[in-house]
Amino acid sequence: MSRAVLVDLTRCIGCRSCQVACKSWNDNPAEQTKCLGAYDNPPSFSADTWTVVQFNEVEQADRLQWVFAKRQCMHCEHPGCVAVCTVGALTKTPEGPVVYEASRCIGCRYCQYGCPFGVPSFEWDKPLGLIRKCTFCVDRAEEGYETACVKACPTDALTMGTRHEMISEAHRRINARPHKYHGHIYGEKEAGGTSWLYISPVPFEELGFPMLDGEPMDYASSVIMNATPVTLAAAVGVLSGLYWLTKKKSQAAEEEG
Amino acid sequence: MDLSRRDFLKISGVATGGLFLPSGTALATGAYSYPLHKPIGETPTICCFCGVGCGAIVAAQDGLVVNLEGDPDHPINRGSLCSKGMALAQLNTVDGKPNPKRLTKPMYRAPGSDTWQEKDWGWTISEIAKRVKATRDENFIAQDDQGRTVNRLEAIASFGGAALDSEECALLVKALRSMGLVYIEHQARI
Amino acid sequence: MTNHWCDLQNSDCILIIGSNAAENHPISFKWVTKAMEENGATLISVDPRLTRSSSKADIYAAMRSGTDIAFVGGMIRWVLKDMEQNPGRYNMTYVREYTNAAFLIDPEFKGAPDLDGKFSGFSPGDADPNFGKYDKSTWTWQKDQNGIPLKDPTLQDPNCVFQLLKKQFERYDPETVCGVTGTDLEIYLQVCETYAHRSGPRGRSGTIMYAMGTTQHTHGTQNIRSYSILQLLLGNIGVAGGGINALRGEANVQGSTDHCLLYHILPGYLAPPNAAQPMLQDHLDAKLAGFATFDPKSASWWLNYPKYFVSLLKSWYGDNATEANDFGYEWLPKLNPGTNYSHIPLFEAMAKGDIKGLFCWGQNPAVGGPNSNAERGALKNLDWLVSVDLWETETGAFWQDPAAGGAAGIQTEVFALPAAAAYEKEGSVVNSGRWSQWRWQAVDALGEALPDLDIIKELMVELVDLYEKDGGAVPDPITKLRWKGWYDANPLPRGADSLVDLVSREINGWAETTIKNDDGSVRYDEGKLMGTFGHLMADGSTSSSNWLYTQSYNETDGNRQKWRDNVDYHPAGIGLYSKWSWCWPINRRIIYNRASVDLDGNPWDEEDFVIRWTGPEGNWEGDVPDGGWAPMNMEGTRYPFIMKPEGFAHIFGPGRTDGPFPEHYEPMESPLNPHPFSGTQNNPAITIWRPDEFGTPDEYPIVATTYRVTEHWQAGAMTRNMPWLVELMPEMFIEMSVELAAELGINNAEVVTIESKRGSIQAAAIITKRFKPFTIMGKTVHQIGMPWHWGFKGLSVGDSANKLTPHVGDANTTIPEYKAFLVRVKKGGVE
Amino acid sequence: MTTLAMRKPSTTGKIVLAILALVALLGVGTGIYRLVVGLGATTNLSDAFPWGLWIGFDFSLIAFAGAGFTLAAVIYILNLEQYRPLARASVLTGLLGYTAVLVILLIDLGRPDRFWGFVVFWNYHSPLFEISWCVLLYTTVLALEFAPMLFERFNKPNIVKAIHSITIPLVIAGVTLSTLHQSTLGTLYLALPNKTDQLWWTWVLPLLFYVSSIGMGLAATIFVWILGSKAFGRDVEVDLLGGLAKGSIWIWVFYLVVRGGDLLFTGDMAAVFAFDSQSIWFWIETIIGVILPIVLFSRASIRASQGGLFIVSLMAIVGVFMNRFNATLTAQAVTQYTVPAVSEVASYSPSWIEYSVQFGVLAAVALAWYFAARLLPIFPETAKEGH
Repeated sequence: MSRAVLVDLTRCIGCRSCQVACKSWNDNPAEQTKCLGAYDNPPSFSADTWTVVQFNEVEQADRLQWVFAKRQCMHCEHPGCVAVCTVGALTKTPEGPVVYEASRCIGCRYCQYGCPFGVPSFEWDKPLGLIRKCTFCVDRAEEGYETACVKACPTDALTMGTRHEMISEAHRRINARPHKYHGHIYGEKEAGGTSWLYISPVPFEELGFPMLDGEPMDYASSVIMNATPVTLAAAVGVLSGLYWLTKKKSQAAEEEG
Repeated sequence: MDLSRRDFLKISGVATGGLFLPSGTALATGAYSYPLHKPIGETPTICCFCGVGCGAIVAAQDGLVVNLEGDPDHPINRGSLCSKGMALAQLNTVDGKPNPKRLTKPMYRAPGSDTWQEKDWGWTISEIAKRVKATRDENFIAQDDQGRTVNRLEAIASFGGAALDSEECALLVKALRSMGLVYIEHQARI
Repeated sequence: MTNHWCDLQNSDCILIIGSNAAENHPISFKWVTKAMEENGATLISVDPRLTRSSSKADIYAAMRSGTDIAFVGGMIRWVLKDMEQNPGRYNMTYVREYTNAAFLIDPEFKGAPDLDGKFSGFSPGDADPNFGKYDKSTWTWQKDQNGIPLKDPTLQDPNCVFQLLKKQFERYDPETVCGVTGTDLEIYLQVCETYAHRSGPRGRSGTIMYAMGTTQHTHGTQNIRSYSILQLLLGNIGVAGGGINALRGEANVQGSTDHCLLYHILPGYLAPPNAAQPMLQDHLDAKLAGFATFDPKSASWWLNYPKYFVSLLKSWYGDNATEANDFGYEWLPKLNPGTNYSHIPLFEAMAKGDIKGLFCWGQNPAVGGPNSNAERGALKNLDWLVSVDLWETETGAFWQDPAAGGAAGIQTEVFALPAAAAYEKEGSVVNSGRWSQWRWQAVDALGEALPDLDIIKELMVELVDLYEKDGGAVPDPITKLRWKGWYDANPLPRGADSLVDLVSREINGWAETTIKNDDGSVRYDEGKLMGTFGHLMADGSTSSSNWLYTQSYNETDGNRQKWRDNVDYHPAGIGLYSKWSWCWPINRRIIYNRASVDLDGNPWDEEDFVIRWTGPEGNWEGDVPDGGWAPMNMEGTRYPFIMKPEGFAHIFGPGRTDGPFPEHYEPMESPLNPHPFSGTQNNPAITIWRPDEFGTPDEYPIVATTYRVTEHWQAGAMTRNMPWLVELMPEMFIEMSVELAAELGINNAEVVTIESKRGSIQAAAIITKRFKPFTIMGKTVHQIGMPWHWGFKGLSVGDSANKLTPHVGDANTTIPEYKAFLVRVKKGGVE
Repeated sequence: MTTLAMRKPSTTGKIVLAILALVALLGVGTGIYRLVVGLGATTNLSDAFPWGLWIGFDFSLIAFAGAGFTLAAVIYILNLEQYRPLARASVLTGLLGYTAVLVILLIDLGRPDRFWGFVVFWNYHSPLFEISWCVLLYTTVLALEFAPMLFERFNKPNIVKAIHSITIPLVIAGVTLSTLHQSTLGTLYLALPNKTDQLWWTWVLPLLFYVSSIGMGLAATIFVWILGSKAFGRDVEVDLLGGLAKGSIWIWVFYLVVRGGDLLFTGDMAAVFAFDSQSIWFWIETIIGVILPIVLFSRASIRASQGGLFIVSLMAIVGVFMNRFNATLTAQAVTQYTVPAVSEVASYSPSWIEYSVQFGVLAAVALAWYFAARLLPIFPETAKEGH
């Protein structure tokens, strides 16, 4: 059964304990930051920052809402990063996490393109750099603990369970308080579904979430890639055939000549 | 709940989240297994920041803190913490080393000097006691101008205590009042 | 807090005013969220700007800093009007029987409506006739021949408190209120109706969460009074999910206040003797006179004062405290009556050179004190300064202040002592809900850092030694102390296994001699820990460093502060967790809880009851009741508000220095002069130290306030040295509205200068929609806000907001007016 | 044994060679520096732009090096024997092109020490995995095709003969591998549907990449042949090259029809006329690389002129370079997530070290081509191999 986290933005108070919990559990050092003219910091994901809470001032129908959204690896059901990784260093486990096996990685950074959420980050400062990203606290999970961020969340804005349970819980909350939520469950369908699911008081466009359809990132490429053996056989066949034809033609010409 | 399990020194740290019942060994079937890369924590403490009084558990190795997170048994915070509380480990340990900003030795700054000097505790305590005695002896008000016995000292003041443990506060107030202090003030008013 | 954190879940309506719980007490929102999600509670947030707390609120009302009494006064007026039309929506029994609403007040008493904003008895001061003192003799109730207060249970007598309250707030109509506070009228009316109707009916509860946004005003105490009056009218005190809840900002500000590291109180909220009380009996007589009651139904708990006072003296002076020597009473310092020894006058005395030595125990006034330019200047007058801290603070390093003009001219000797962090030592801390919780040592202190406990012990041992050897000015208070040979004995006395254990036992108290019952049987052997403060004695046979904590460490249970049973044993499951740690007094988790039941002992709220009377011969079940007496309709009962001499909660509060009712005054620096409520501009009972240091709105047109952020703590020495937190909030900043930024041509994130009459600082601009300009009496008034966490030391440095704040304080407590002052803002950094 | 060794370079030639050597040397130095201190300190790459100049050049050079498989197919599969004189040069171009690709790729990898990773760790869903394997195998094929020149030079006729005996299987393998990876380079962007601009993202992108690599291969052959001939002062076989140019018209027409038809079919045509930076780049690459070569190569006079052939083939080359750079940079949205408070959009322009390494490698390859042509039987007049 695949694990998932439901992020309820109506409950998040923007305290960012999840951000520190992530650094703390993963022994990630702090970054040098500066005031960006808002509370958000660090400005982006990086090799040392795997989750960031964004602060959104959303004005709708004369009402100003301050909506906080924790962002991190979405642990897609059909992860783009996994699809493109040259060496299979990234894998989607049946339990949910998209895990990264550092010992395989060659540092090609294709995963950074493959991810629609801008998640994998590269260790630019190291001579031998690797990719770093949220692990879904796969080690904690294996021992039966919640992820560091889910555990740290004061208001249960983060809830962990099976993906199926979390989707039902999201529906339950939206149905129980329809006025409080914008009805969409982000991640239920997006990019083929994700293990991190969001419900929000405002449309997700307002929060800058990528607007994705239900197709996995690698939908098109995998059709082509899966056709590789066919292409291969066809190429060999066509080339051999052409060769045979032209050879025959030229031999005939020679004989004639 | 199984109370016999609740030996405080052996807090299991098992998550209290009701919905999350992990499959535990499920990943062992995969190509890799992911054992905990460090201990979760076993010594309970109370967060030293605000007045909510959240519980935390601390894991220490070789004299440094290797992990600190919310105490899952604590009825107020139930394993959660805010960002300040989550960062508590850094009071002691930053990036695997002692926090370099911590004071680790008594320091003394001489009149007019622009630097600190490191001192030992014996010298420091003895010198401070001498200062207190000199100031007290010189400025003690045994009787006020109306001839009433007041036994007070207005030339020394004390600030603070909200960050101290209660036992420390109890000792401190006893010490300060015995010296005759009346300028006793702390964060409750600030 | 009258209640506690977990109890927030039981609330039907939560009013956050003067606090920003989501940011400064984030875990409180676990319980606020629970109340909203599971109890259907409504959340109201009142704040000058939309905060992280407001972001979760059902109703957010913007309010100009410093106008709480106008805001809440208008709510009180709304409730009083609604009570006339819809009495069924309110718990009138509570108002009549448990508060002093029915009391008849001295007809000589005149209130603010009569005296243009002042109360009877005012005499102007010499320096400025706007400020003076009150003679409070008319602020009292009429009494019958037995000395029992006269009441009108119909609440109709024009001299009864209820009618006087109505009269007091008649001027606070919604339009005038919103003209002063700048709140949108429609939203304001929504706040009034929602709070009254969600929390007013019987069985419903509403809670007010407040903090320094309430207290740090020249009328801070009266701000709280206005909340209390509202809560009493709505029957919200003593009930689950109710109360008046001060969210305390430091881990042990409650414990340190209980132990009274404050000039005006001794441990357990006893009074320090003053010069007019030469002998113990003089002191006790003076105190007891104030607690006297002639009503047999009034408990007036403070009548036990002598027991607590003598037990404290015994605890301090041990065997040297005897009946013959007044238990060492003479050794206690006597305050000069009427002298204020609090923070502001302390620094004024320092500025004058009267203070030679200063101890700072984890406190950093160079950043946290008001008018910090002046306060940093005053530090230069010290001969010596001892700063005990984890870090090099701005106070300990004040001589390095870049603005100080060089260290060479500063003659102060400074000792910076390394203290152990919370989990590097063992001891207890008391949270806002009065839970005294133990923390264990997880790791050794870094380097040579020591627990403060050891530092205090060693220092005092050394001092006692010096006085024993060399004598000196009046050595007895020091040499007679139970200290040397006690705390450093080996083995430690009374079976203690560590110093902290000994002190913890001492706080609880023990029998100094064998104590016998009336029948001659032994109640306590000598040295046995006291089981309850009910057993403390005034004859020197018991000692306790703090009567409030008696029971915390007893012979039966051991150290209850170490208890970690997190099962909620309350029969209604309201989340008291009575076996998790220990709570004062005697583990009562919700105080004034006898007001949560009707006259027969049946709870107003059957579902979420705190206590209930279980039967004819019965008993109370639930929380530890506020005194075990029977319900009000039975024999041997007592009124529920046992700490008040007459037993009733104070809607009319004669104890304050600035009036028995709250009255709106503007902050010392205000954009609104005059204001529409009266001709009295400022709280007339405050003290003015620096009359020339107030700015006027023509020079400084913008209202400013200070606050904290989740990611930093107080004066910042802790959090500005923790990289993960510095990363989240790296810089000093100022928040301002989009409109003000446009007016001043300021771009987001650029550096701006903020100037007040007292100083100027620079900060990065955060331009936000969360601040909106106010319309105050028809005029646009801008407000800005900034955190006060920064200073010039540590990993993250920045200007201190308190360079801008004034040296003026509340009339009752002298807490500085940090939360409302005037500034101007300019593009660019400080020149 | 005839070689061009006796043909000493002119003074201008010497200066050019010296400059190339200098640039190559600087490239080696900066390349080593990059390996020692890491990517962050030496490049302007970031999480917002993980791929830059190097990857842009790499993907372009793979197309350029398509000269190898294109000519092999023309000569051996289509049996157009008249082009056989060009075969060796195109193999050399291919081999050196792929060598440059591999060197740059190595420098660009976060873990150059693990460049072999894809051999051991397989992810056959990954376009880059397939490309890596194909490039590895195809470079081997090229090396084998190149081997006879070496062995001829060193008079090992048996080995030459042995290799010749497997020429056809080698050519079929080479063309097949090229077909796979030249098209998969397009698939590489197909896997980034939300990042790649609609003007480049299309289901037919693999086909477009494949077709353009053939056009590029022809253009590269013409370009290199002319440049190489000039370097050794030999006459250029204009008629031969004109034939290739004529052939390439049909390639580019096919390309244009597919790309235009796709844009019409998918309704993305509006974006073509949006005239934002993407559409402007689209127009530039299409006009320079496709439309102008079609128009100009259609003129027999240009096909018959050495200068015309050179310039127009260069246009096609530049066009395909642009196409690959556009797909890698212009068409790609910033890959990194940033919080809403960050208002400025991240941008990328290569650091001088990136340029230095890139041009160093190109210079080294040019030098290698020159010396190979000088020392080995590359041009027909030096080749032993008869018809």
